[in-house]
Amino acid sequence: MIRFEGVTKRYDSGQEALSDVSFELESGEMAFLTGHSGAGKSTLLKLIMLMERATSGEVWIDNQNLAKLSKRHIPLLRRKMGVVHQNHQLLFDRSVYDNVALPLIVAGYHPRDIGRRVRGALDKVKLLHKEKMNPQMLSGGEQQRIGIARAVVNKPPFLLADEPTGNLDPALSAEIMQLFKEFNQVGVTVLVATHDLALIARMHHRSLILRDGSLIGNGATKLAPNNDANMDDN
Amino acid sequence: MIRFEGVTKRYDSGQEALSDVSFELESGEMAFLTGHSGAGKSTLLKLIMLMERATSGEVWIDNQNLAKLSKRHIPLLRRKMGVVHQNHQLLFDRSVYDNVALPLIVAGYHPRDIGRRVRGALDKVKLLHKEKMNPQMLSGGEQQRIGIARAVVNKPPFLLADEPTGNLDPALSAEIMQLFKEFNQVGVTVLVATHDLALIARMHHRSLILRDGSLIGNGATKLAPNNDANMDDN
Amino acid sequence: MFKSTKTNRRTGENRSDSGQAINTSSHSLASRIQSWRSHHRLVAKQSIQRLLVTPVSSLMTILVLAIAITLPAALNIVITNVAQLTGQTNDHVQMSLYLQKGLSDTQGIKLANQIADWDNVTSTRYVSPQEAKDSFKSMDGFAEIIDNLPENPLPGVVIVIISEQSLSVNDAEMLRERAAALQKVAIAKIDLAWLQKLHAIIGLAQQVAAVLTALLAVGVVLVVGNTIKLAIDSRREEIIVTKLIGATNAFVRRPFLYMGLWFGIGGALIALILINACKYALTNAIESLSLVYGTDISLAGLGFTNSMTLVLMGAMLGWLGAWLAASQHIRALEPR
Amino acid sequence: MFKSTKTNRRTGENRSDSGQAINTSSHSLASRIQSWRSHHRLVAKQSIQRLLVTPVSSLMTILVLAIAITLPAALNIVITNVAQLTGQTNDHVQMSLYLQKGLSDTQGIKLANQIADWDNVTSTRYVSPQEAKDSFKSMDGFAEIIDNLPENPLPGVVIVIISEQSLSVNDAEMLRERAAALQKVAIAKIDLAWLQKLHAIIGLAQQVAAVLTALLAVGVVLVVGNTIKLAIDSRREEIIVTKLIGATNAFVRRPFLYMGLWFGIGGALIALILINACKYALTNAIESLSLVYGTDISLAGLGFTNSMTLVLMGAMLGWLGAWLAASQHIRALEPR
Ligand SMILES: Nc1ncnc2c1ncn2[C@@H]1O[C@H](COP(=O)(O)OP(=O)(O)OP(=O)(O)O)[C@@H](O)[C@H]1O
Ligand SMILES: Nc1ncnc2c1ncn2[C@@H]1O[C@H](COP(=O)(O)OP(=O)(O)OP(=O)(O)O)[C@@H](O)[C@H]1O
Ligand SMILES: [Mg+2]
Ligand SMILES: [Mg+2]
Repeated sequence: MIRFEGVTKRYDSGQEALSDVSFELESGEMAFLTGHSGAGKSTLLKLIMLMERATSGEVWIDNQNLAKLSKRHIPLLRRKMGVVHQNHQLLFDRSVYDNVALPLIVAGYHPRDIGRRVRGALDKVKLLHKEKMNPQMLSGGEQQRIGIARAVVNKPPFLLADEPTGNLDPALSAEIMQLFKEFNQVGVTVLVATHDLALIARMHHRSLILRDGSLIGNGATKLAPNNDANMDDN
Repeated sequence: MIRFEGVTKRYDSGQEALSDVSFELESGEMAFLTGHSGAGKSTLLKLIMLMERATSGEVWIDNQNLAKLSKRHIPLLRRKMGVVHQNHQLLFDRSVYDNVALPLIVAGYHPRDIGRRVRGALDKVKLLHKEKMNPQMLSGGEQQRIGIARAVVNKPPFLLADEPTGNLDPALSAEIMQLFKEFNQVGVTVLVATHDLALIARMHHRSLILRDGSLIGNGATKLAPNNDANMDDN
Repeated sequence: MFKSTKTNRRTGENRSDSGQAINTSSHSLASRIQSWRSHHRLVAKQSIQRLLVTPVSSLMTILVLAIAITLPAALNIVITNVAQLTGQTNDHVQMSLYLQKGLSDTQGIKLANQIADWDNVTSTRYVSPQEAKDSFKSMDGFAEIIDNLPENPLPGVVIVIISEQSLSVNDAEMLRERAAALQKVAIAKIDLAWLQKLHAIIGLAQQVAAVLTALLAVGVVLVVGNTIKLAIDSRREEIIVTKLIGATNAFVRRPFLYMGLWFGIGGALIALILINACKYALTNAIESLSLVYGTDISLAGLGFTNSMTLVLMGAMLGWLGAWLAASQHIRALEPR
Repeated sequence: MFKSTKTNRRTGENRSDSGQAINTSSHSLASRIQSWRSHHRLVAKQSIQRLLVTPVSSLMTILVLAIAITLPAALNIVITNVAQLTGQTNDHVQMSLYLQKGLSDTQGIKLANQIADWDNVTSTRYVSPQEAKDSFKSMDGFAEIIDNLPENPLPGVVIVIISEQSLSVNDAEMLRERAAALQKVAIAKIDLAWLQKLHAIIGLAQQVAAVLTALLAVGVVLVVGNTIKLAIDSRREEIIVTKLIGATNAFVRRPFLYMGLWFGIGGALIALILINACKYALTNAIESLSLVYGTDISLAGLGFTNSMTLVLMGAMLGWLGAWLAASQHIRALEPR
């Protein structure tokens, strides 16, 4: 469960990236986050994974108030979240395999389990054949998919994705979204920030719309003509 | 003028990123480059700016065969090209202003000219008010626009853009494309790699379509129902 | 809010099921300890490999450390040796009684035995004129001159060893006067001032050495700390990404702590080599001195226990430097 | 191919117009030179600022360089001084004639004057027994003994300075035999072996110093090179991006060359301080020696010209190290 209660985020520069944002995402729900460039999407996601802290208001994850979470517990929070970063955040000093294995090593998985899981995740993004390459040798879209594989490799209960399909062609974007949907179907809470309105329209999920830091939309996407089971009362 | 004659690019890993690609872009022409993730778009652009060299075939820029260009002359070639990189390639150890000023400093412009040009370029991407910030403090889309400002700041005769709108919302994407079009109208040769098929459709320009390294389309985009002056015979 | 919530709750349970599945499959205590251990081994190995990738800069740091460790260690050894060299005068004050010319060796020995019974006197030794001449002859350049002399110009000497413990400077002076008053004694010399000076110097040197040791220990910590800081800077991205993925500070810090450890141990080992090389060179130099002084001096080196202590200290200081740098700089490297 | 080509050609001309406009507006030669100069000034300043941002590691490198520069410089100074100390015996061989006991000073002086006229003899000096005794007395510990002697046991000595140039070992031996045959002379001593040994040692030391100088010059280049390599590594991204934007290798290399220059100059300056500190300490030590030897020795230091040369050498080596590292590593950093 992810809950924002009147959250405002003002950066040191004075920039107010989020203004009084409130919403709740139930466990196992899937939603989109959209809005213009600089609207505050990445900031909202950063607050959830404690890359930034709210200036005022409260962020709750699984009935835990993040403001009250001690520094010591941040790593445990982050291990619950698979995150696809807008700028990939891959390490170019090691192979694709090692990049994807990182969350497992950090969490102290046994070496015996790691290989199986990493290959499974790489297979899902169709990049198993590139496991030995350096991410720098991959195309922009391939790098993005490595980031997705790393986010899902330890099957976290939360999945946050920031513009995960910005460098992907429409067909691949749809496949990746399908992948997220499958994760959601086994209970993972999914929140995806994206500009791809057409994709949102096709997916029939709830969407949060930001404008200049304020939440101006919170419900099924207006672009969606037909709603699925999840959305049928909107 | 950009001309590819039977260009094949095989990376050291054995991956053939481009296979026998031939096309010609006249001076002052504007075109799109599209294709699935990993099709070879970035590779094609890298060959033009000599980040990579063709395995076979010839790349000609302004009647200059790049294979015959000595290392010493590469910098001069690059100064003729404004490039928007897929991964921004911004420097996080200096301000937005200094990032945009870099091409001017490198080319030995007089300090007196630099300020005026940098502010002009930042104004075009609507980020003049962020000139003193560190690019790291900007949103993904804002970073992308800084990259665009840097590419155009020294008014180069060539403009190459790799997925310049991947992190921008549809409205902003259209504006940026309009900007590229304006550059094209004053004579700049523009080549834009993008996945945004809708955008391509709206722009009515020639488009090169890659699939698995081969050029499978070379003409006005099939998605465009009405052609403008440049394309009226296709 | 949404009817869908119900559906989500159900799948939410699914989620926690799969979550538990993860926990049980790979987070049992035994398995965790095992992977923790193998991770330590791996990190220890990798951090050595990393040092070997940049051999010149690693060597540079280790050399600086070695010099910083060698300096106080060598100084301490010199002080120990000097104190040992002056060992007899350290525990005892020595008085020289130059006898009147013409006294026979028997008379000299008798006098020596007589004085040995005095209060505060530990022992006495008679040096005959011939012995004195011989020891002079062994000094370079004097042989010819002394051989050339018509007769041995040197007097017999009684060396009186006085126990220092019970002795004030006044007592010593009184003892000297008593000896000087003896008929057979021409001159009685007791070099208290020199002795006091030497003791003061050794004391000062020991203080200087202590201060220097402390300073250079701080220096070692600083040098390791700085090197680790540079290593952290150069692995900034890796640290940030690893933290983003849920690495604890301890996990991120680990390779740097090992690196500091290796630096400290490496510096101490090279310092040991340097110290022993210095000792070897000094021993040669002192051997000639020994001949002149007539005593047989063997230089006290470090010995096994002290060597081990030195390495241990190096390791600890290296680790400390790394720890300080790592805690400070890694905490500052929060992902943004 | 396309009809549009024509349209493009037209705009293409526009392009080249605007291209020319760029060229004329800011690429006139005078303006280029001016901005090139101001860029050099800026880069020189920025590279110093960069060194000051990481003072500990900069200082560490500079100290290592200073030590590497000090060692050969100090060794060369020691050799120069030793050679100067033995200056008279370097150009001349000295023979000592120990006279028979009982000769008067007048006789001694006469003999000295007589021998001064011999072939191959540069000059002579008569040392009376009293002078010899006085010089012995100034040596620590001897005063008492000598005062205690019934009569001065030392003979008069004639010191004969022989011009070495024209002198083979055989000639010297013949000269000694001629002097020894004189009635008034008890012993004639000529220390040719020692002289030859000393010369050999100085020669060897000079060779060692030359090799050491060369080795440590290479060391300086390596240390600077390595430091510059690390600096390049830590600015990898900046270099790649700047190259992508059309920077020449010279442009990218410039800040690193300045950095190497500052390192070299800094190391040489610290070395100068170290050398002068050593000289000061040595002068004090040698002053006491001078008293004993009876000659007045002033240590030859570096002097202004040599100091400047040292700084220049440091600057050149630093620049060279930086240049080697920069050319090698910056060429390898091609954007991908
Ligand atoms: N560290 C920071 N310091 C100061 N301002 C920041 C910082 N990070 C983001 N901002 C500002 O906050 C605003 C919101 O940024 P955010 O990254 O959340 O936007 P976004 O919705 O993700 O945009 P995009 O779609 O372009 O990625 C922007 O105006 C940005 O300039
Ligand atoms: N340096 C490299 N070494 C080896 N293979 C590479 C290298 N760079 C790219 N490739 C491979 O070449 C192919 C084409 O890559 P390229 O970056 O040109 O694709 P792209 O069309 O730009 O894709 P995207 O839309 O995902 O950015 C990919 O399969 C990629 O893995
Ligand atoms: Mg964003
Ligand atoms: Mg690409």
